[in-house]
Amino acid sequence: MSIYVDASSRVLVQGITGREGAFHTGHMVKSGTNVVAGVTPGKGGQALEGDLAGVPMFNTVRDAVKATGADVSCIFVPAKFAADAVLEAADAGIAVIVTITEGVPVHDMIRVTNSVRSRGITMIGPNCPGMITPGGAKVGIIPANICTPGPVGVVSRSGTLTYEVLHALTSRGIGQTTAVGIGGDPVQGTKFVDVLARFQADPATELIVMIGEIGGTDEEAAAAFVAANVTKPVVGFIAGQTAPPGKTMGHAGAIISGGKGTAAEKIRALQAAGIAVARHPDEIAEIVAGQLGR
Amino acid sequence: MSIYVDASSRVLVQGITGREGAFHTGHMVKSGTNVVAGVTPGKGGQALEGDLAGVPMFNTVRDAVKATGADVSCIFVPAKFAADAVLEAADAGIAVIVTITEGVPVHDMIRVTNSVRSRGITMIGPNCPGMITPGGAKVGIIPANICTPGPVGVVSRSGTLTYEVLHALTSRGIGQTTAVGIGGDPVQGTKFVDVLARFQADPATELIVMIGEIGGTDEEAAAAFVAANVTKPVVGFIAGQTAPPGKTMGHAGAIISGGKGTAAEKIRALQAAGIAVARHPDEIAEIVAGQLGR
Amino acid sequence: MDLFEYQAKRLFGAHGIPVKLGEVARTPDEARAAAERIGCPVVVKAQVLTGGRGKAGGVKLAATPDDAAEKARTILGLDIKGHTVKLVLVDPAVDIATEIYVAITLDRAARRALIMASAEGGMDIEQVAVEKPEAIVRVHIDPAVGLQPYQLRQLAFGIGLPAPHHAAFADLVTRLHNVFEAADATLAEVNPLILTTAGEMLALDGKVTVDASALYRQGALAADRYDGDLTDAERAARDAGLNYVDLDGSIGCLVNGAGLAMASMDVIKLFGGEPANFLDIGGGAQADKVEKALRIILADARVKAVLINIFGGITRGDEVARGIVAALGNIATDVPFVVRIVGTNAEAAQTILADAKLHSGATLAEAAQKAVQLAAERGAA
Amino acid sequence: MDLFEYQAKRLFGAHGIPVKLGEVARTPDEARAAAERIGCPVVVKAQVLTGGRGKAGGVKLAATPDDAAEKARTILGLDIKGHTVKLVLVDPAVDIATEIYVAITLDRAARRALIMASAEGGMDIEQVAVEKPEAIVRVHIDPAVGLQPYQLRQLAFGIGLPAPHHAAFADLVTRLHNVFEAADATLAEVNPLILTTAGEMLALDGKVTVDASALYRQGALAADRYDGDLTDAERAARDAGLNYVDLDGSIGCLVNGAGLAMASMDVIKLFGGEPANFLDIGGGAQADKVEKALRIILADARVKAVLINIFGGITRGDEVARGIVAALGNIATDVPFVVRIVGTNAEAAQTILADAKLHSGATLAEAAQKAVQLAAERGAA
Repeated sequence: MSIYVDASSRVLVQGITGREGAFHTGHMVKSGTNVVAGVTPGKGGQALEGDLAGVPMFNTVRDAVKATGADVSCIFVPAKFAADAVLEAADAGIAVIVTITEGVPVHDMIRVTNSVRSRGITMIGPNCPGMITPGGAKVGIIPANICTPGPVGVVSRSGTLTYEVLHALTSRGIGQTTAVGIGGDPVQGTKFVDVLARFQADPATELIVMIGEIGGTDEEAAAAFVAANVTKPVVGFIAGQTAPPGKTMGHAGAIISGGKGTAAEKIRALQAAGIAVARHPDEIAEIVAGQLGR
Repeated sequence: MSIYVDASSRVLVQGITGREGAFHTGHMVKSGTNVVAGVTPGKGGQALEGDLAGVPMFNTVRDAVKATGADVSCIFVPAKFAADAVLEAADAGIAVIVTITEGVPVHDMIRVTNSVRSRGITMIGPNCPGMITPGGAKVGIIPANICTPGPVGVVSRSGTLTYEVLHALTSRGIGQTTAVGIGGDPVQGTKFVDVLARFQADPATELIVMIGEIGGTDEEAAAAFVAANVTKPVVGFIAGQTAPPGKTMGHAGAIISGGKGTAAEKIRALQAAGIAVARHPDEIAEIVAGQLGR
Repeated sequence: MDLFEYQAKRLFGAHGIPVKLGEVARTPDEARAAAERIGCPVVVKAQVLTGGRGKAGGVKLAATPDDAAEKARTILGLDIKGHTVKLVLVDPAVDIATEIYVAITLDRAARRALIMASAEGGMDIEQVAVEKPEAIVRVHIDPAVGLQPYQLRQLAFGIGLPAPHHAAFADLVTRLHNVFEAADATLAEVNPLILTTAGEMLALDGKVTVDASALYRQGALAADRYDGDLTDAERAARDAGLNYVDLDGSIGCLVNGAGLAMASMDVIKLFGGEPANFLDIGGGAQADKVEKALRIILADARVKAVLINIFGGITRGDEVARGIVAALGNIATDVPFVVRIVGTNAEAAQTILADAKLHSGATLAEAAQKAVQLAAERGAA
Repeated sequence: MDLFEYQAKRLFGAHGIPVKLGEVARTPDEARAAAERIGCPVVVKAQVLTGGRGKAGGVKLAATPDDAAEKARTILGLDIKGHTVKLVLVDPAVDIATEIYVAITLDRAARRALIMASAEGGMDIEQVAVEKPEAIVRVHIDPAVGLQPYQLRQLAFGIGLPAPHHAAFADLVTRLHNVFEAADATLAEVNPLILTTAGEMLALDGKVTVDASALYRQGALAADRYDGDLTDAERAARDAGLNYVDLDGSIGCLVNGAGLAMASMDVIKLFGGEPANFLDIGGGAQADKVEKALRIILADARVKAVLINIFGGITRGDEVARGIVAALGNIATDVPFVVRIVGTNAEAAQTILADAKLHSGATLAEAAQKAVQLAAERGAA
């Protein structure tokens, strides 16, 4: 089952003619996602080739939505244009906006996330791998071949670490309802709590895997949310137990500053909320299998 | 009955020590309104006198709300401080903000009304007489002695014209649930449709009087709303049938520009929606009496 | 507050919008001198705060400085929709290839600024809106985030602007929005926005309306305020702090509150009379203000009767009554007054007015009917 | 990107925040000359991108130019929490009456800028937050409307600032917010903000962190970027476009993706090893980038084993394998490699690596355990 997108989602890609945009949109199409339109200003009406052949091109999202009824957008535009792209999608009536772009200025995202959230729009990212509902739709860059439909919901701040976990789950025959990468930036459109609420409400999701990392307090907020609102089992993992303070660990948001945001306090918070915390990634799938009785 | 405030409302006054603020707050207190706090920066802790004796003073709305649980604010500050005052009230958790101040720049109100409305806060005004729930609470400057409790809801863009109508209703023994002056500026926190929806939902309101004037298209929007959503009888009046185009008629929002906003088209729209339109103010109470079978 | 074309274009220029602004002339000689300095051909344009000046003969091309003087002579003094031309703008003539319309206006219903653009520039946009609504592209500006690049693309692609002009157009609209914000405008219009035959983008004509409530923070614009179109009565009323609009009828009105003042005019009309003015004395007026208001009303020789309609709230009936008594004592007039005062201190007002020779009415309708009747008796049309 | 105090205060000054900025000195002689120009007494302050310099002896008062040189001599070269002092700031000394704390920071959880102020200036604010949380006044800035006057009043009244200083404080905080916005800052702190005995308000010390993602639009600040605290390896990694952080352990790590890289370090630690670095090669790295990364890792003499953990997605296993083969061919090393490549083109990678002398692991845990064991065999602590 799906929490944000499914086989009926009509997906639009902003920045479809860029290197990353074209490559990953091709994979989205190949995995069966209903990609209905591409937007690149100045390239409206042009024909695309290869895997993207037949996807109509538009100059603006407004035009694309009008012509195709797109309701989900996947954004691959360069960082300096990302804020504008999200606002364009929101203004055109897109309900779910997934921003893959990394390196977007934080001040842009303060403005943008507050604006789109106040309008009830779902924004995932930026700097995220997007999401996949195995057998339904893939919006972003999570490899479809490591996923399979099943009962586990996965939410994560990381990319490849998530793939590792998805791969391990799938290898054990444990499928996923949806996997969502919320991104590693300090200001995100969607946080753990938002996705946890969706998984809790989703009848198909039996168990939730939550992969956090150092920096910020979102894992602590998630733990409090789980304690208060989530009745399904949750398995957690926190990356960055060995990270030194004051250094940005690849993700702009992954930094321990002023002694805050350490893995140790996050793990304590998760455990206090009754969440089983894996010691290393391989252990996640083991714990899940145990909890699901497989 | 009440649609925004009632006897349990805890009213705060911003600008309580100004000439207008002090005068009208005195009348609010005398009419039985529960005035719990006053705010004037720099005068926190000072004692007020006369009718206002015993009303505690604060430097900030945040302090006042914390100390008194105020949930309604009435704003009398000068025009250049009005936007700030509304945002301060909204930020402090006030649920209903009534702005009496006139002459507030339109650009300020574009920012402010969008902000407070997006947060689900009710803002009435600016440039309005406020509201009164006879026997409950008076927030603003509508004279309490011309009102009496009863079944008619009144909503108006005007001040004294409304008093005229309230007086005529009360003289005939027809009371009011609530009377709301939404104000005569081009950009208002609350429009006719908002108040009409409240009156429609209010079981105590049996009939609605709506007093419009030239300028803008809010009366047309109200007519469409009535046709679609209001099952209670509505009696209307539009002031400014003799107003020349291009001239501001006292209220900043009362102007016919580019041939738009005339009384004639508003009256047509109201009548097309099945609203009985009075030819002059005295006739409003006559029609109401007839419709209520008195 | 409306700005003249030359003021609007000066403001545009100050915000980096491309304009070719010539000189303002008050006389044919000034126009000739301006044309000499600018270089001919020039366009001589009436500066009036109303539309339709082209059709009224208020815009003319001049080939030489003498021709410019001659054209200025025919334009100065023209009456355009009730506005007398006292100024002309002498602008350098340009070769127009394309005319575009672009304006930022306040959308009251949406509580937002609205940008409208159309490839049908030069035309009356309201006519375009009726005849060819799809030719107008609209974008609203969300105050929480401001004007965004994608909106500029929506406009440029929407009006079918060729790609090479997109950057210049985006820059111009961004600056027009800066004008809109900085000047507290409720309208900032460029019509036409042109492309010259050389491919240059220019704001050829401009219209700006500034929010009167924001003049306190618009120093330069407020200082430049033009009130030459006000009547003497309107000017006197403004100085006295009264909301007053001159009309053509015979019944003077004095009312507290704008809505009630409009309604009072309407009732006069309903009973066959014609209001001579709109006059709102505001809330809490004192006696001297009431007297000033009556002086302004009585200075109009067409006034055959006066209707005073006061619903006391903040305004106290006794203060109004005192103002009436003072006016009657200080102004020699035989114009009849119909006075209706209800609400706060209405009884005290009756006492004060007991000895004055006044007419009255219990309701607004009754009072208005009486005023109409009195005016008719005194020969009102 | 953190700014030095002198850079932060220069930025403050450019935005109209009152500062008394002296001169930067690299040597005792420069400090003496600076003190002569500024006039004594002066304060000599270590310029390091870390806190706690006062306790570490990095801030000293000097009565004469010679004294300033002497104090600079003791401060330059100090090691403060791993940062070597290479610069001092020579500031005019001021008489402090009151110390206030004010900062604007990014509140990630609220997705908003947060202003914090406290009358407990000069202290470590995190300590105040723990010991006396009610002494910190907080206001969030709603990006839809920006900083509002009422928020400045909340701060001023909240910290009990005497009324005569409210205007100066409001002005300063407004300008600090301008700095925060204009510089794409995630932190703009004044601590202490002081009132001098003469009643003047001054930003005595400043700390600014600029969002690294926004450097493309922060021309001047980006150009001034200080990287003297980077290790050679970190600098080389940055030039190669790699996310790299130097650590103290013995096991070099090469991973694709930041989360997986952190997790790989954690697993090493879990099995008793110590990672020598964090290294994320990013998405879609080609062979040459992988080779560069291995060069950086192997240049560290402490490295006793290398763990390569690749989950192919965008990154192709065969490209990584080619990079490994190239590195092994071009760099003389006997450090053992444990290679785990899964996902996209993992089979092709196995083929390419078939002849190389490498260790492997099916799972991350297995691979990490192997690396720890190999490092231990080679004498890792």
